[in-house]
Amino acid sequence: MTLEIESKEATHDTDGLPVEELVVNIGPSHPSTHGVGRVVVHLDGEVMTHVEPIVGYLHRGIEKMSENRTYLQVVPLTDRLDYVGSMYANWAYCRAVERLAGISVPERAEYLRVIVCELQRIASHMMALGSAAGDTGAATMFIYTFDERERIIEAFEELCGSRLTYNYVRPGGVSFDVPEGWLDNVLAFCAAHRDKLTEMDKLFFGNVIAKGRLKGIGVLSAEDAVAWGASGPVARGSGVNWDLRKHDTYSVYPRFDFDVPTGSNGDAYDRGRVRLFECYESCRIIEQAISQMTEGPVKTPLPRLLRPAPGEAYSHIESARGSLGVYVVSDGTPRPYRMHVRSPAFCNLALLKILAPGHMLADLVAVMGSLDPVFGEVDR
Amino acid sequence: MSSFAMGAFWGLAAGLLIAIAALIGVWMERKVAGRIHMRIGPLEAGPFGLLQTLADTVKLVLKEDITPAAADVRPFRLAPFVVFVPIASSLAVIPYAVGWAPFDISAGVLFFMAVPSLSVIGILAAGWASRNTFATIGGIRGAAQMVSYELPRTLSVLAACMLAGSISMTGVLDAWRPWWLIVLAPAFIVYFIASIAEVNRGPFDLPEAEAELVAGYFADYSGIRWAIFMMAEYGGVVAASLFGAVVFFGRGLGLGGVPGALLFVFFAFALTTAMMWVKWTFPRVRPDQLMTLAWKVLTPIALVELLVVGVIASWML
Amino acid sequence: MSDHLEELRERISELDPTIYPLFSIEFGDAVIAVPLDDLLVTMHRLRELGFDRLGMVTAVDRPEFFVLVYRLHSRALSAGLFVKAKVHKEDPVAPSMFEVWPAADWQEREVFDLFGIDFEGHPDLKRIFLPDEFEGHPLRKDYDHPRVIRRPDYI
Amino acid sequence: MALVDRIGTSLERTPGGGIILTSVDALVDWSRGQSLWAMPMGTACCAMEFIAASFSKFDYDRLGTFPRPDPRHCDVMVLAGTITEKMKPAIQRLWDQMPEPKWAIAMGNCTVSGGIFYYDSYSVVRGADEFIPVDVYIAGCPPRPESLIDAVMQLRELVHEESIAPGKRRERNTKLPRSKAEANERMEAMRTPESDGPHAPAKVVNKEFPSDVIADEGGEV
Repeated sequence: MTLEIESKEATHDTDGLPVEELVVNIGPSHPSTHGVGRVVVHLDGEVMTHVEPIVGYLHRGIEKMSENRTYLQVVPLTDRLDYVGSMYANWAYCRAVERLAGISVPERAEYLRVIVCELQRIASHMMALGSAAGDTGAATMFIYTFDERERIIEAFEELCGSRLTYNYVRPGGVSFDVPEGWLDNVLAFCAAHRDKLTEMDKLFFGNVIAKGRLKGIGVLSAEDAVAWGASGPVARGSGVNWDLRKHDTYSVYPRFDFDVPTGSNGDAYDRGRVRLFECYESCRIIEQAISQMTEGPVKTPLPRLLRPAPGEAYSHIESARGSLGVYVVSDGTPRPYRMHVRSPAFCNLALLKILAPGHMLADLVAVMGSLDPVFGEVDR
Repeated sequence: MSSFAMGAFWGLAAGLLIAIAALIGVWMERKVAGRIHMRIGPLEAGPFGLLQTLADTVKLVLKEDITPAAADVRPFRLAPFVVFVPIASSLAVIPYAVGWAPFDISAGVLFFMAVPSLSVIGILAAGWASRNTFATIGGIRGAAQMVSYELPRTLSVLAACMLAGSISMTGVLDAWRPWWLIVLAPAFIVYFIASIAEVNRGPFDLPEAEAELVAGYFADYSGIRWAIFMMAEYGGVVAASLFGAVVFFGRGLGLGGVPGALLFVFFAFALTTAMMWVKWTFPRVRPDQLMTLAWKVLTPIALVELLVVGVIASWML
Repeated sequence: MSDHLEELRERISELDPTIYPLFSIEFGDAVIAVPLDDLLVTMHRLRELGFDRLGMVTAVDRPEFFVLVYRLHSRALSAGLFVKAKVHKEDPVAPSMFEVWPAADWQEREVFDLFGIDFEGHPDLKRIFLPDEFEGHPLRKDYDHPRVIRRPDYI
Repeated sequence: MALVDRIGTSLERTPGGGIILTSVDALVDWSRGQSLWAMPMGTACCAMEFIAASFSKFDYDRLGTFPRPDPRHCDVMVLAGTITEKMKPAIQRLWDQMPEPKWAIAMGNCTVSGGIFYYDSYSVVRGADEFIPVDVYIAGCPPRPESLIDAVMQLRELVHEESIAPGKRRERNTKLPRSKAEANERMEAMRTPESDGPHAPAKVVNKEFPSDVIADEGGEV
């Protein structure tokens, strides 16, 4: 893959002077591409006329690799997919394997999965909000959100010993029960987190410059959101009320009372704001889950080698970025015949080329930040 | 000949001053940013990390000085100095003591307003000569921004000059009265915002917007030349703060002697800190919003202020 | 679970009898197996039935043929549905779904990249993940490259 | 750089110049070690820990290290995350764009050896030192931010061994080929499956699964 971009032929303006289109290559290593994304932008003055996102700089072939690993050995690979929200990929994969092999999950494990995934949602949204704000120049907001994320990471470290790649949700349950006092810490975090969210709302979303930068930028209509397969906060920012936790419910989510925040304008501001409000809802879910939880086992004993009958299973959950699906095909051997990940970030990022043109170069980073791509998951 | 020697001496002195100002400015910036970010900032090099900037400078001076193969060599190499020299020379007209400035000319205010603007040529040259799309966009943005903000900035200072009836720095200082603080408050706000834009700092740091343009017009500069750009930026911050303290705060509320000097330093430091605070708190504006702010908000405010001050001046004097 | 699928089968047969014979329930999921030639027509019809969201496009490399797998969702019917079609190995060409759901854009490019299945009617079919000069299609079972180091079989 | 080299060389040749040289070296090495600005080459998971290291809780700005996204202003490239074949030319170019003297830290298993993606992956580069001379390696998947701070301190010790005189410069610990011909030769050795090179494919043994570990599908699973 060459890094060069082909030069365009010069056209002539009304005075007969040659005009060359300015082609700017952003990435694959650029501070605001959230990793290794690359965008080739054609500029007319400061206005973008054509935007082409190029992905694949982190394509590691996880789907191929999992064909040569046993069902349990694939779980660590799923950690590395969406490295901002590892718990989701763990869970989506484990649900698919559980469906495939007919494994039942203890109730306490389901509650624990819900709690860690909602914590993960807060952590992931904090990262998304912070980096989107950092892209528009508000470095302090990034630091504040990251500090909140750091608290959740600490809690996860206490729970499963790792800061980023947890391998916590396993087929048949979760790897460990919670340490003593952990749930109280989580409750305390939730209580404190609400105030922080309000502060962030004032700091960034109440700021006149931030409003000017984000309102009306990258407007996605509800029809486009559905047709282009957008999900998660990107779709909900456009007013598409579609949340798998509510509308294709799974696990113990029907037992909780929570709202699905939606935006109305479908612009970068609404997408960001939806993420912020989802954090409040996640706090509500965590508090309800902790109060409903009962004692019990946290994992079903499994044989050392899972060998599901030939068949296939698809499972999707609502991750922080949208509906994350895992499709597993078994052929009766201890290894998956095929594993495919339907990645929400991948589908959402495809929208960049219809959202960005017409705006200024400075808005590209705002639009991209509001789509919240994580390239581990985009490229897989 | 002697005037040449004097010029060389004061030039050297201003260069030294701006270098020291930049050294302290960068250290302060990192410490202030650290405090805003709930962290400590440089700590290991010297007490409180005070020697951090010294280490950075020595390192940068000894770093490889790259000129990209595609660059237009002569403008590329000269651009940092074209940016630096006007800003350094602007420090010469500031009255550091009552009734005394290193280069006390009758049109000191005009000099301070006009000469630093020359650095826009350097920015444009740096952006263009790098042959780098980011740098080109940054250079063009920088030129547009600096030219636009020249107007509200000068108009706001003109209000003070009208009250003083002089465009000499020492003249303005002599005429300063405490009630100016109230009359000139809108002009000061315009001056403060326009100064931030003039020295290309956040939230108006569009020419070097990190998130979009990586480093803008100096994206391809390394080592000493980049250090000169940074020195020019911090020199500009310090110069704008000192000038603001003189014109709008009467160099320490018009007090003479040590208390006045201390208050002068305090005001200048407060303005510098405020600039850093603003940079690290606000998001960056967009180029069109930047222009809107300059032409549709700041310039009218400055003009109205000028009108009001004109009425007051004719009535008071 | 299966009650819900039966209900879906009923509703689909009510709405469009031509799709009904293709409907089956496999591994607890509603599946429609479509001949490749009818794929585009069926997809248009399914979209009219209310399956407004294309969730996933992928393929599976079976020994004799490729299976194209589409996952559709409907908010109106609150249901998910698999659509499967066999693609020949010798001449892997399939119709593009871009005109039905633009969501197929990148996902079909991904299938093209990793399986080498051509999508007719796709506006911009080229490799998406791998560099343009990459040889072969790695997710095929017979893909082999000296650069790949096989994992030793420890289990 | 050339001027500094020349000064260093002439100081080394001058009798008694060694005294000046060592004092200058002490100052230069101190300043270089105190201000190792990092080029964040964050490609994957480790980038998160890299960000964490520069933010409130860990704050490696205390050591004078802070991230600057522009390669021209940086001293040390922190390779954080998996490197793919597609990404390799971009990293190579950014490395070439960095001014001398420059160092590299390989953060995380993927940049050390390919890590979890060593086997079976058709697109992952097995270790950043295939194309960049790495000075400090940090193990971990991903390493903790403290490890990165430790790596910066280790790198500082390496920097303190440097000199401005080319003759006294520290030998770069690199397995990289010195010439293009050598590089091609190595590439060829890597390609042939029979070679005994380090990247030769492992022998695949098809053994039967022991019966006692096979899941009983009709059981309690």
